[in-house]
Amino acid sequence: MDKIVRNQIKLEFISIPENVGLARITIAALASQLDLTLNDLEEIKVATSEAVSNAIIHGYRNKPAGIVKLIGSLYEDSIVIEVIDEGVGIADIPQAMQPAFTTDPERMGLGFVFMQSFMDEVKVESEINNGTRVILTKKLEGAGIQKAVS
Amino acid sequence: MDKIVRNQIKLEFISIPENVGLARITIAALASQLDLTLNDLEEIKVATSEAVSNAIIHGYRNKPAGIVKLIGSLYEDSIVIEVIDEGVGIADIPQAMQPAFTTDPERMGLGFVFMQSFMDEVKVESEINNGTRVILTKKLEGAGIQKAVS
Amino acid sequence: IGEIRRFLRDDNPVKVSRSLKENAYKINKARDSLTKELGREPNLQEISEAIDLPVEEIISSLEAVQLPTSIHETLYQ
Ligand SMILES: Nc1ncnc2c1ncn2[C@@H]1O[C@H](COP(=O)(O)OP(=O)(O)O)[C@@H](O)[C@H]1O
Ligand SMILES: Nc1ncnc2c1ncn2[C@@H]1O[C@H](COP(=O)(O)OP(=O)(O)O)[C@@H](O)[C@H]1O
Ligand SMILES: [Mg+2]
Ligand SMILES: [Mg+2]
Repeated sequence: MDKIVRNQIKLEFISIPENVGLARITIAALASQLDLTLNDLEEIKVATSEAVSNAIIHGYRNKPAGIVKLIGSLYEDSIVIEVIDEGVGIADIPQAMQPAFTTDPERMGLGFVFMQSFMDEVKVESEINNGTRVILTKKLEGAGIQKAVS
Repeated sequence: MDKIVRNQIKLEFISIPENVGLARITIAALASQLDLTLNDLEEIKVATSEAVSNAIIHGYRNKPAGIVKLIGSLYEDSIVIEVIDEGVGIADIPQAMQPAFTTDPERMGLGFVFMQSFMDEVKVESEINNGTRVILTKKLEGAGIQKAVS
Repeated sequence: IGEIRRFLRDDNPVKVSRSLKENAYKINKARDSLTKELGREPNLQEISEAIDLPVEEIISSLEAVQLPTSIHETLYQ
């Protein structure tokens, strides 16, 4: 049985670092339509930041010409966030997800670790030179849909 | 001479009232990449809300099946916000923009008045049964681009 | 039209960034006191009611004091 989508948004933006914050705030606004704690909200924001910065830094190698797509879907008891780039892709996904693995010696290789510890499910699809899609799911049991925010 | 776009985002969402607030937060996050006063930000938020609620209430006649598109572009000294729906369209645009004109006796007909008083330019394109595009421009002289917000 | 603008606009030069940071301070204080009071993490709605600030403003304000994320490590060091 398919779950009923309560709300769905799509955000597209150019791959510049300023937009990590913008993506985070848009997802926070979506998530806040469920009745959450600040803790839940922060975890969702950190996971989103990590996936979006990966798209910009690794996917598009810090070039501002790429487009990052973010799809947020709200269900009765969960939020699903997809972060999509059409960048370089990942050669070996299980290796990329290993703690401390990074292809950039200046980085710590902890992005996927954060995503996995803060979200209930992290799925990665990727193809070399075609891009990457990261699907983050967080269950928010008992959160319940709030009344209209506007 | 064309102006240089500093940032551009596109947000698409389903036409439910909860998303008026979401659109407002996202545009505020984009605008805040310029160094604005609270007044300027408030005005941008009100104008965006009016255009987005028109798309939902009038364009899609409050049916949740429509998609509203929002394009935000940041220039060195201005922000341009386009609100697009594929709804019923407007028969007579100059009439619709008259203060106190409304097709809904329960409303006040002041949405376009607010947009025009808070923004420097309001353009409306519309076609019956094809939808409406409202283009809002605000000049933000001396605001200047801030350092990365993220 | 010009009048509406003059009526609503008090020509307050306060910058957005400052007001968001002040809100963030209030939010964090309310979060601490509500956590003690309730014996659990408050939800967004409870914080919103405690300090009389819309959830929307809470979201924008928290972002203004966001801890640097990993993107800064490479881009802004
Ligand atoms: N969107 C992406 N496109 C290409 N490569 C990616 C992407 N996301 C992650 N990677 C690869 O996975 C590695 C691990 O990512 P992560 O755990 O976030 O650590 P870090 O970003 O610190 O390197 C990165 O170093 C990079 O090689
Ligand atoms: N996106 C839209 N699609 C169809 N009609 C619209 C749209 N926006 C505005 N209108 C028309 O213009 C009129 C005036 O809009 P507005 O000034 O916002 O006042 P109000 O929303 O209070 O009616 C509306 O009553 C409606 O008939
Ligand atoms: Mg990373
Ligand atoms: Mg209106």
